[in-house]
Amino acid sequence: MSQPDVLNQAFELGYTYTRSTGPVIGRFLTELRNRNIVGIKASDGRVVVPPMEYDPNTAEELSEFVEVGQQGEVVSFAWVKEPREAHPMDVPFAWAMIKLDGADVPMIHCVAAASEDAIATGARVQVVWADETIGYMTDIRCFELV
Amino acid sequence: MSEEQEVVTVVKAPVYLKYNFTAGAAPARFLAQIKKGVLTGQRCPKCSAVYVPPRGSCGGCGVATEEEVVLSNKATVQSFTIVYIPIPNNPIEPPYIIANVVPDGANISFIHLMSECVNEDVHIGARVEAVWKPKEEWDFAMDNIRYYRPIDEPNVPVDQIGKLPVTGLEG
Amino acid sequence: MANLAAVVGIGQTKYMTKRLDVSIAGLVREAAVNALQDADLTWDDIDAVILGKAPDMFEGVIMPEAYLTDALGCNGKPMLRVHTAGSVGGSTALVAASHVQSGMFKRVLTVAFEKQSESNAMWALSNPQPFSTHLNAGAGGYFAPIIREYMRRSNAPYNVGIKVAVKDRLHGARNPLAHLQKPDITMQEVEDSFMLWDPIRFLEACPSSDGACAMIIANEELADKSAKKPAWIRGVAMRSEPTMFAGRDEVNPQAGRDCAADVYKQAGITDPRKDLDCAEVYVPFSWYEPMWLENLGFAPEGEGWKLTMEGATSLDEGGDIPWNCSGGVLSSNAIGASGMIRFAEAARQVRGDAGAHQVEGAKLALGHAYGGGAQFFAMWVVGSEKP
Amino acid sequence: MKEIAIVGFKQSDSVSDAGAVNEVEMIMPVLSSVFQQVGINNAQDVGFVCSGSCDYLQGAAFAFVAGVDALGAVPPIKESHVEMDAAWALYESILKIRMGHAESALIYGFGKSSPGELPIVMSQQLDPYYLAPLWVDSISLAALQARLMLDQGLITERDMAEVVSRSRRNAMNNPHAQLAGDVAPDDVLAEEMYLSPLRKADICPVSDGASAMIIATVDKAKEWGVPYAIISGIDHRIETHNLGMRDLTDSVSTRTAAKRAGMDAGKVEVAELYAPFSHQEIILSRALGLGDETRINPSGGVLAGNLMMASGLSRIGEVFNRIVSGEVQRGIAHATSGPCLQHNLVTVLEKA
Repeated sequence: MSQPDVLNQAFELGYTYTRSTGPVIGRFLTELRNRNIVGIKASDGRVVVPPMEYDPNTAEELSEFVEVGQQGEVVSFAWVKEPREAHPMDVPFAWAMIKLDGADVPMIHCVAAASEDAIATGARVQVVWADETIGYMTDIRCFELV
Repeated sequence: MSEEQEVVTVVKAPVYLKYNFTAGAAPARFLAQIKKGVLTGQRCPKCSAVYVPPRGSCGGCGVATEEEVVLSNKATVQSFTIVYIPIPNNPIEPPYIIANVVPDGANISFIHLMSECVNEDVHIGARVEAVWKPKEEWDFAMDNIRYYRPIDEPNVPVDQIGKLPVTGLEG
Repeated sequence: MANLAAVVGIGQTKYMTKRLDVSIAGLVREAAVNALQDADLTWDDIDAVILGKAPDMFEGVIMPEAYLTDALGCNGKPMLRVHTAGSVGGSTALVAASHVQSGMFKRVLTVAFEKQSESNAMWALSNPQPFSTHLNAGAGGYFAPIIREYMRRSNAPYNVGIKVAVKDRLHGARNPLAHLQKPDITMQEVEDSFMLWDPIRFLEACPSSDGACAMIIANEELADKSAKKPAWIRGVAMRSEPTMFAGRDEVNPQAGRDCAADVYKQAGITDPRKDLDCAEVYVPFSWYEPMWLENLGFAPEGEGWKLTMEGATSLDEGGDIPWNCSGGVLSSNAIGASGMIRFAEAARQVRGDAGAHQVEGAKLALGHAYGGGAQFFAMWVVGSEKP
Repeated sequence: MKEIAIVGFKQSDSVSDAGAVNEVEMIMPVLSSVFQQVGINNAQDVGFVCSGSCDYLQGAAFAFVAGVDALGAVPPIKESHVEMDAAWALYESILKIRMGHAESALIYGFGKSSPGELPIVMSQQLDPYYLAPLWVDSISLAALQARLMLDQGLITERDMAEVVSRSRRNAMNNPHAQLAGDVAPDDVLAEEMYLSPLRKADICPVSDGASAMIIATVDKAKEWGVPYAIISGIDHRIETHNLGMRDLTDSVSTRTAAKRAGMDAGKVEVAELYAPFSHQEIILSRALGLGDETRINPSGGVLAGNLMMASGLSRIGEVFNRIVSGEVQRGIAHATSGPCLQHNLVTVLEKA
């Protein structure tokens, strides 16, 4: 028997972590489960979605929640023509920075679109909810073009 | 909140990543031998110590171990523990013994299972031998050696553990 | 010659099995805020943050300093992430100290944490890889044979480990932050507890905890003006040796002996038992107290267990060299934080701020951490007075 | 403060798959060549050792422990590790020397990224509640950043292609490069989009390899009698983890770090920038205010090969090489960590 040059084997490093959320993330995820989206007011007054626990500029704890819209505007996007297995969509889609109505800071999520030509910076998008919402980031299945 | 529901405090976050793991050149040479039913060590070119299983270098000298050395099936118990809890993903039933065994011809111990023994009789310096799986089950795996079992040979004095030649006590 | 540096603030969380009320950031933040309050400082007073934790797989967040930037008020500041296995909490404190001792920083925050409830530390450590040539039976499976060899060499009676297990839990009962609260624990209870990895019984092993520990380290000028009494850093040392090499003494590793000799020399210690007032030493399995008593030079080789049995290391028995007055790792083990807790508890003692587990008049204390296969060591000596 | 010099630097070839070798086997040849360069035997001959690595690259906890097996650490040594690029291990080593606890240090970084799906692995560095669950890969995030720049008219696709072209051509003189060749900007622009607005050429390759450096006090460097370059400044800064709160078209932390490191005190003849994506090189060179007098990434940069956890150290090593060869008198090196240039380190190097 000859020795293989390279001895390799596929393996999966995996675990389902149990993450406690604390009050801020917990509130956001609770609202998601109820198909609402809330942001939080940063110390400079900007509304941040999803809500940050601590202000990036002052390091203060944040606590003033603000309900924001379920539609928004694409600030930037990246077109994924070959989705990876781990990606949330298995057909070509866009990752986008989306500024929701009532928010000042864009969030990152995926956008369903027929083709790259269909999406553009400045496009209006709205939330598509998962069939069942459980209080997790993937309750927002994706955004779709309005 | 729009509905009377419990607030989310805990979420389940699955993190699963796929890798194509490579054994390493020195371990691969070792595993190729053990697939053939041969336990080998690798000798440090600097300090002459024989490592098993080889990991790629002599940790003491920081140099690669190239020369392969065939080791004995016989070994000495350097220390051990009786384990009363199961090993994750391992079917073996507790209590069982895991021992640090040094094969004759090697200068370092590795951890392996012991069986065919009275747990209470196992001791430091005891002589043992490898019990292999049936040939048809051999793979690129350390557990081709199913376990070690005691043999009727005199104890090895503590200061000699890890220093026996491949010929064993008589050597 | 290193610049003088001192601990001017200490913050910890309560240690417990699961901190379900906070996020990872919330946990880390809590210790940091407590340290700022202790030092009467604000985020603006911090020049850099040095973060430590054990493998990222415990929480499944890769290089989490990136995500923790905002929780630690670090936006726009330097952030460094240390990882040296179980010794990481100690190593992180040393790296933080070096920021000040080098003269490059005036005042830094250091935090170490583990939120073990997010996963299961056993899982992350025993994750089976293809071609693994080593049977993995957990940390106990690795350390139990080494303990057995210590017992053989020293002829120590079987109940030394039991005595340590009781002593550290009684210490822990004095410390409201300790995870295990067992004020009524007895030798019999420990002896009757389930054998895990012979000779390690359940109550002779550390628990698994969530928790974080933080310290603020400042230069001489700022420490002189600190809100509370500072703990002056009198010596710092780290040593590493490989996990396996032919002839390695796993019971009494040379890296530990060398590290201790180095830190004692800096602190002017010639007889650690006499010169130090107390020590916080990383003892995750009870038998490691007698082993480290020897490794750290508190007792001649083979005689560490005698100190334990005489009560020399017990606060309750009025011992001359109390070890782990906080309850130690046997009472709280948030892995990545455990080393820093040792360092911080040593500092609390010399600040005279250790509450019910204070050693009366402690002036000089040792903080110790080890990791890997007892191959990575980090130590410091802190004192109530400037060197 | 003590002046600190770089006295040695070696890097392995940057390869797409290091094949059979494990971490220790990957590190040992690099270490032995850097020891040889300085004329020492092993890690016993330096006062401190610090490494940088990341467990998740190959999917095993305590990757760095294997590194210790490459050092010859018997008797025991003073040693530490950062779960970061080894440029930060250099930073820790400088602190150690400045505080007087070592006169010299060995720094090494290593990464075997080929076993995993690196862009997906790195998605788990993001916010564990909001972004990691979406598995947003590192290339997609960079693509969002590039689009912001294109949309705002800060760059054109041709600007990006020119960065790639220069990298490929410069890399022809770099024996360790993974990607090199006489590639014109038009050749790049002719490529189809991969993850729009990025083409494959805009993205650094996935690489395996290691690099190692030895630093020392100037006194020690003189004692060793080897050519050296002075580290005249080093600083690093991190930014908020919320990508939406950052101006992704700029790198504030790089600018701050450069200022603190004293970059402006002299002419910058060469700059090695850790830009894993073509547009990021432009962000960085603008943030640093680099002009025509500065040669950027003469090694080809990381577009020519990206040794995760070692590339930042290698940038510093590349500038060192050019100073000791007499090619330049002064230069800067940059290292980065985190998504979209979140954390940045700048080192200023000068001829002795």
